[in-house]
Amino acid sequence: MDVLYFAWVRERIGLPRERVETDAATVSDLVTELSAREDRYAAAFADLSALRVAVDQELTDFDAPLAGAREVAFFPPMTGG
Amino acid sequence: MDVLYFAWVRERIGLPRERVETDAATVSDLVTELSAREDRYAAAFADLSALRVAVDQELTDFDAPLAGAREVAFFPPMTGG
Amino acid sequence: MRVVVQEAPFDFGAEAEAFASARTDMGAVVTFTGVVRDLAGDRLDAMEIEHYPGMTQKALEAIADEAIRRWSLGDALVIHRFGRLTPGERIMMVATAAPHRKDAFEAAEFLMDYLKSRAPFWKKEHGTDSAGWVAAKDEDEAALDRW
Amino acid sequence: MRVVVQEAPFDFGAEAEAFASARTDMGAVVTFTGVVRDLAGDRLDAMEIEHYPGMTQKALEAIADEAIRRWSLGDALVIHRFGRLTPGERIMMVATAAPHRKDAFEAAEFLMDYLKSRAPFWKKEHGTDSAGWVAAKDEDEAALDRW
Repeated sequence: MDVLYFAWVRERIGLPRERVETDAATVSDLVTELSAREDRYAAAFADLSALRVAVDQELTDFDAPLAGAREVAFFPPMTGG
Repeated sequence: MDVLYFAWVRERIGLPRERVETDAATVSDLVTELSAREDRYAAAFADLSALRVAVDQELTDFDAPLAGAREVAFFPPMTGG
Repeated sequence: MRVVVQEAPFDFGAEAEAFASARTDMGAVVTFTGVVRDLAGDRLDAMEIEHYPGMTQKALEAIADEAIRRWSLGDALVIHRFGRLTPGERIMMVATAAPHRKDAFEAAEFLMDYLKSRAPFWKKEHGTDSAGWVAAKDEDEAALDRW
Repeated sequence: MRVVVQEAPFDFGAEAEAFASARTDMGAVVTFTGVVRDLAGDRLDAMEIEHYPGMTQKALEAIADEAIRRWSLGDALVIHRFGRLTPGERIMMVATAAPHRKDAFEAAEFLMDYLKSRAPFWKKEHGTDSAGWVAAKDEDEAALDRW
């Protein structure tokens, strides 16, 4: 699936998107996998309360299942308007 | 003093303003004087709860004193905006 | 602050643009404009707005001053027409500028609530067959309790 | 309903005028526009607005649909910019049209509250010496509880 990063999550991980092959069942499982890769991922995902997630461009939570998902995005709380 | 009428008060009394010589101490006293003149005044002032009053262009109530007042206006509740 | 009472139409877009351009130190600008509703099948030919010339300007300025004071506005604008308006015409507008959106919104609603019930205007509807004064609504009077 | 996400500036006055002109059967039109504040002595050079291209348009349309449904609006407009803006530039605007003022105001505030916290935009302030992401405010999240 495609994994996207925005704002300081993008800056901390160092790229805006990447292709990830995973069998993670939920968003949380994916976060655990990514955090185990490298320090920059662990740093970005250190405090999940400071992060939001969208699966296939819909806001959801970290318990959300990933079955069939094509795109997961991680970002800080939004500051539009 | 000048007495002014607006909206349906003006239409019922039949004129927009008139000069009134009076010793009325309060707005209520003036209303009593005017109502005694003719039926069209009595009709206009029949229900004071449906009227508002301004003395010298400031909204006030029917107990307000008239000492020194130059202009009294009677009208229905306002419908601006 | 600018308060205008006039018979002529006003240019809503140009007024909104000029208002918003004047204070770029304000993060939030709210406008409201009220329209004589042009309803299909309606028998309204015209809306006549009577006002109290000596008092209107002062009353509107007092309301705008109060809004500026209570919400620390950067600026406020009130334009209100009188005379005979046809359906589709704009009756009035207000605009408020504040550092943040909550104050700009609240101040604009305050201005509208007070204009409705405390500014000396009276509306008469002229229909094809009849004419009648618009009655004040209890809900408009009740809206003032919020402030 | 019109929802626009663009990098280019928009013409607030012209958009407000066109929006208000389109539905003369609506008595009340409210607009809001948000500005990058140009504060004297401020060290802000630019405001960079990042967004999530695939999601932004859909998220804004969902918010506008919800406002139209809940307040039976005649129309709603949302314009939001992304990219690099300088102080004094307008970031976004919303507009709502309803038969009566209360609905137009509430719907505009609802749109703004949801845009602030649920539309995928992130602001970064670029100062003379440093840059930093604007943190979401607890009060903006709390504002959603009203609806």
